Amino acid sequence: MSPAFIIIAFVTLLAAASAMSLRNLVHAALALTVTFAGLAALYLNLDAQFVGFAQILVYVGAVAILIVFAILLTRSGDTPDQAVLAPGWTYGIAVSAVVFTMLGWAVLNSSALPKENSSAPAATVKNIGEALMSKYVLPLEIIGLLLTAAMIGAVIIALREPGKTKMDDGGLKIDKTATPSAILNSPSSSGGHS
Amino acid sequence: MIWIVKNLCLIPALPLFAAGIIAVNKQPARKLAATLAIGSMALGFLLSLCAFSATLGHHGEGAFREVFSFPWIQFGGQWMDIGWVLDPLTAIMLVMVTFVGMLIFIFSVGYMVHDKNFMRFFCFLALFAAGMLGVVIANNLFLFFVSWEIVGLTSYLLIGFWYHKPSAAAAAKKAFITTRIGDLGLLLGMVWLYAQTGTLNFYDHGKGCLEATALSQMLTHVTIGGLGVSTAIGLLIFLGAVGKSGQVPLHVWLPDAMEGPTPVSALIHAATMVAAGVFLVARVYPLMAAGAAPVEHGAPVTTALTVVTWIGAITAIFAASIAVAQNDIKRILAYSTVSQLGYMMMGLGVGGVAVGMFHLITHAFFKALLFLGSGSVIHGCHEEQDVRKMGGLRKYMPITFAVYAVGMLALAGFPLFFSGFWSKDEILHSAHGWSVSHVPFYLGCCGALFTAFYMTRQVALVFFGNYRGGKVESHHGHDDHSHGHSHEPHESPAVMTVPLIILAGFAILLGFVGTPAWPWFDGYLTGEEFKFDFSKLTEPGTLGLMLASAAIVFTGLGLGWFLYGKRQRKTADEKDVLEAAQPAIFKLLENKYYVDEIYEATVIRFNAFAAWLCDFADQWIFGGAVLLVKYITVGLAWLYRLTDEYFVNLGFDTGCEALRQGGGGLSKLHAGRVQTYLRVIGVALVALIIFLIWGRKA
Amino acid sequence: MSPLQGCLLVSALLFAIGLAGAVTRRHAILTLVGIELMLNAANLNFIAFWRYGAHPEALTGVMFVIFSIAIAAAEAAVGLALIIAVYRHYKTSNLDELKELKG
Amino acid sequence: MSDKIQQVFETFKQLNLVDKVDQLFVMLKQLVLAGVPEALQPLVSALLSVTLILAVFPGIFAIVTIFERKGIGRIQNRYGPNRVGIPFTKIRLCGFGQFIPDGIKSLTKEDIVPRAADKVVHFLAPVVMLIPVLLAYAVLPFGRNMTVSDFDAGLLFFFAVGGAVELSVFMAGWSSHNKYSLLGAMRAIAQMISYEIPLILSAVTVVMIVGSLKLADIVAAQNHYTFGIAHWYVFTPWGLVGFIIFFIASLAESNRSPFDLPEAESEIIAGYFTEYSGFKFALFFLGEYLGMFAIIGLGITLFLGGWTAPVSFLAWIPSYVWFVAKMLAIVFVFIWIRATLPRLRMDQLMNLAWKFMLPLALVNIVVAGIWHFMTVDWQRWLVCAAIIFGAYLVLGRGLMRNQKLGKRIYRYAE
Repeated sequence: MSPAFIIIAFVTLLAAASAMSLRNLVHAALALTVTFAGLAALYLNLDAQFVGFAQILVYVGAVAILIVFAILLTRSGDTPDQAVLAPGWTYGIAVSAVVFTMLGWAVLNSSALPKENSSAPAATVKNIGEALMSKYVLPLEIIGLLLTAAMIGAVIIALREPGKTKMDDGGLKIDKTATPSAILNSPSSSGGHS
Repeated sequence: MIWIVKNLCLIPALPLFAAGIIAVNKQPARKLAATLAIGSMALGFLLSLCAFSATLGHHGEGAFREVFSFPWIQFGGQWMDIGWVLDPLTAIMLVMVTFVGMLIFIFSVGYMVHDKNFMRFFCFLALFAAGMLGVVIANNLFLFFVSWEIVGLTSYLLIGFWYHKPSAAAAAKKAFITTRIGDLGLLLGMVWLYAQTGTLNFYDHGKGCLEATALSQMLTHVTIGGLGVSTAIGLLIFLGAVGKSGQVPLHVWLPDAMEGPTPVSALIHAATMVAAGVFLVARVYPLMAAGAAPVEHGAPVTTALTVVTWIGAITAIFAASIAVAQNDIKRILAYSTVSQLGYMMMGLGVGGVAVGMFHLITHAFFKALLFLGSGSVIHGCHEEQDVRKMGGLRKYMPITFAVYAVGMLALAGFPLFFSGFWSKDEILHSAHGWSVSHVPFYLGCCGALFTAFYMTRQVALVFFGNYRGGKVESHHGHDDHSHGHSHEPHESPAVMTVPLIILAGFAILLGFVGTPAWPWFDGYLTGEEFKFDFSKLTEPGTLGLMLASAAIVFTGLGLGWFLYGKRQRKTADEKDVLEAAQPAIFKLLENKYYVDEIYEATVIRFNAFAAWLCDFADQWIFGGAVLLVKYITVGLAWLYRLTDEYFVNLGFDTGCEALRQGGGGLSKLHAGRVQTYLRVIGVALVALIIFLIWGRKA
Repeated sequence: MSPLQGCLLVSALLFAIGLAGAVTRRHAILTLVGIELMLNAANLNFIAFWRYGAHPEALTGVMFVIFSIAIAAAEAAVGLALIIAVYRHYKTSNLDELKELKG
Repeated sequence: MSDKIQQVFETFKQLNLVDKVDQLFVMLKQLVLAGVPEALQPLVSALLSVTLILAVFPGIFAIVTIFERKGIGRIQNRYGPNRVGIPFTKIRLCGFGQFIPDGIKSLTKEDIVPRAADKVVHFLAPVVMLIPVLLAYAVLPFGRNMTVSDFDAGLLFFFAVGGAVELSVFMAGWSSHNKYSLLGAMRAIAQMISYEIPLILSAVTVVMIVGSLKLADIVAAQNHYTFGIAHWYVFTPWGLVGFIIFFIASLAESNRSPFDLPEAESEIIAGYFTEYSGFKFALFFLGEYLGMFAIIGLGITLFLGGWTAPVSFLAWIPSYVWFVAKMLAIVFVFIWIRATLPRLRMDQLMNLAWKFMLPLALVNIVVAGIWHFMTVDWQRWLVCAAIIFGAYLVLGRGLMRNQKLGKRIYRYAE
């Protein structure tokens, strides 16, 4: 229980709590980013360098960005006026509290925890790479396939629904029907007299 | 075999195709419909002339007869043949039907020009022509019957052509049902005949049912009441003829059939269809005459022919007397037709085929002429049919008057120059020589008197005196602009008058082919040698009869002229002369001897009673049985249901209900809220942790 | 309290926070975020057990977390794409308004 | 303690002259560290390194801004800044003192925060921008033995912290509550994510060949010579292609022309930092340039041999000089490109990244594998060059196809 661990853990948990309780979704997402970064720091603290960097690369660099994009695309960026908590949230809090109590009690009282090994294990990139390429090559391939499938799936799901207007390439609208006079005479452009 | 025999079926097939094409065409193709119908009839007429010419020139060597048959349908192990025959009887009928039919078709174009169902009319007419020609050419009772029924169907359709008129619809129904009674006899006869001889072919090179082998076989059998089988079959078939030809007692439909358009009346109910009954008797004449004792002079005498004679004679006088008291121009003609058909039957019975058929042919022409003439009159008088409201039409419609007078004189049997005289005279001559009884002869003479009388009455009322339909003229101003013509009677257009003139010509000329001096017709039909012998005309018996007949006719004409021509009635409502003299008799005649009422009181009431009886039986006896069965079944079903519900299903239902409620409860958990699910998972996690810890400690 | 227990407690708390957020917030994205947090808590457990466990040279925990991160990335991508698609269709991303799948 | 200092001096004395110059800074740091207690050594070491980086690279940034302005001016046939010299003298230094008043001006200007802005995020954005950029310098080998913290997974660390820049861009763009800011941020993030993939994939080839993510190892692998010419990876087919991809992607990553859509003045004012002024603006400016330097440094390390000399006879020049020289050379190319090429359109930008560079980078990885496993030198040259050239032709043809080159019809502003 080094002081660094305590500080990092505290920051991480605080950020997580803010991420779950802030009203503004963007703030929540940013707090979530801090949580991810804190977790990465915890991994580093636990001598898992590669995992820590991977955590930052994936979560901070990609998932957080995805989340803020999703927030903006669902127009949820502004602080909502109505309730942010779902109906029945008290039950949720209670369930969470019970879960934490049980887990904490189990952690503190369990006799099944392994004997602690205080020396830092060697988890160099080379070791990890060799393990990935030998023992874990099949899972690696499967994960690769899964990621490809997820990417295609996400693209297809988030595609514009068929029948809606498609953007022309690059915002350059080629409008063949609109002549200058037609636009000048259109009702939307004749609002100048007001 | 001559080609025309093989292709004889073309004659009915042509109008049949015409009818089909008209039927599938779009409605307003009037010109096409008329052209097709008339064209098919014209072609049929030409073919008929070919057929006719083929049958000529065989005098002295027996009647010409060629048949063409082919197997059509298999009954068990036997093939039913159908086919056609070409003999003088067929040929003369073909010529008559196609020619008269063609003229009437042409007339119809003018008569029906304002009708919006023009197409339908010609379709039916063509179909009728096909059926009628089928009847004529049939060499097979089966084909004959099919065509016969087509004819009956079209008759029904055409009588009810103006089906929006209730009277027309009722008349159509009446005609159909009444002829059905006769057709039932025909059908029975047919079946019996088939059972007896195993064939329905009339002539089949010695194997047909009208040929010696079959006839002699039939003669050996005797049925109920000592009747010969051939006689019984002949009478049954004759029943069909009675129905179709309007003989007593099945004559009631024919006057009512005048509700149809006048060309229909002319074609179907005067010239051709009603003659089909006569033709049937003529066709099966060998059957009727089978087993007759050979006589050296005159026609053979059998039970069947005796019945035919009596029925014919009674019908002749009966209908003629009714005609005296009728006021509807077409009804008078209708009763006249019935009466003349009776003459034909009588002629067949007493004089053989040639006598009856001669009158049939001549009658066809002059009665068609009269009907068409009456149609022209009706058309000219704006659909007025009551003779009392006519009068003086001679001035308005000279052509119609001329041809009508010809027809009337022919019908009345004006001596020497008109066909009716010769044909009727031959019938009376034969009746006079009939060996069984002289009553038919006297009845015939009486009928002739009546005929001359009522025809004179009709012509006098229609064409002489002043026009009495004056009431309509007060509305003159109203309808003048809406109608193209005024309300005065007017002459019909050429398309109507030209057929009339042609028919009138034939009504005069046709008589000379069958005079006693030159009995060409007789020879033609029988194939016997004959020669022109003017002296026959002056033979005492013949001459005497002719003189007597002429005297009767003149008496009738004079009486008619005296009663109606000289002293014209002034108004339409005035009482008839006869009515004024003998109201009771007149009323009896006017009401057609109350035959319809008698039928109403007896047959129809009996029928209604039978129907009620059947209904009663159906409702209470059979229905009661069914109800009983039903209640037994329902009771059993109740029992089953109770067992099922309270013993078998109770546990199952309870289980189902519990399951359903459980499902309902579970579906509340499945509220579609992800977070609820997550909460449940959280609780489950807690449970899992507790279980793991507890399990480890245990 | 040993370091392992500390890690596990932090992980448990993180898990509880994630669960609470996922269960209580209305917005679908935040529910997804809560799930991500729970996943991260599990990852932390793996790392902690690997670090203090008996056979660190086997690298099991590290490997598990690496794969878990990859799967979490895929899950986030698909999940967010779903949320965007749902938003396009229903014009809302509040979970209590999305009850079409109700039983 | 003094014996430790003594030991350092002893080590230094044993080096030859070239190495003495080369290792001067390393030895100085060890000297200082020898003088502090054991417990404080990591902290002091870090502080020293950070201080050096914070001193050197912003200085280079200052000089480069002047270079850029004058260079572009030169290319555009004008003077550029040429007035500011040493105050109170007539010495003008060709205007190279311009950065001092610019800096003073930036730091003293009024800090304006829009009323609608999300104040906290608005404030944090430039900080979040700068921190990962500076963190990235931790793993760059500036010279022989001159790496602040030579992680085992150094390359991964570099890319990981690089990803955080996007977050800061988002924060800046979103918190400003300005549509141009948000548009700029979105453009920047889309562009950065798109180009990060070819960037990393092109770096993967080097990792494959070297077998290590440690940047010092990568430089060491390039630090030998044949016929006096260094074995830089840019001199191999896959390395050349990798370097070009990396170069283009780094242009895009640092939002430099022709990929400067996120801050396209003519379209969206200044992009995500439109609403920034004063010190925060300066921080963004600084962060951008430092990020550029960092990524150039990485490119040098991966493909251009890092701090090694291109030819063996120039190896006497100190390693850090080589590093800075190479960096400045590439910065010059950046400036040159900025002054020369027009801006891309958004779709062209995306097409280039996804349809051309990404497949080419993937092909390049295969080619690197082939290079690794083929032993005969001329054969692998031939095969690799052929594959890459074929892929280039096919992909280039594909990129040119489907272009709707029609007459432009402008929509009127509504």
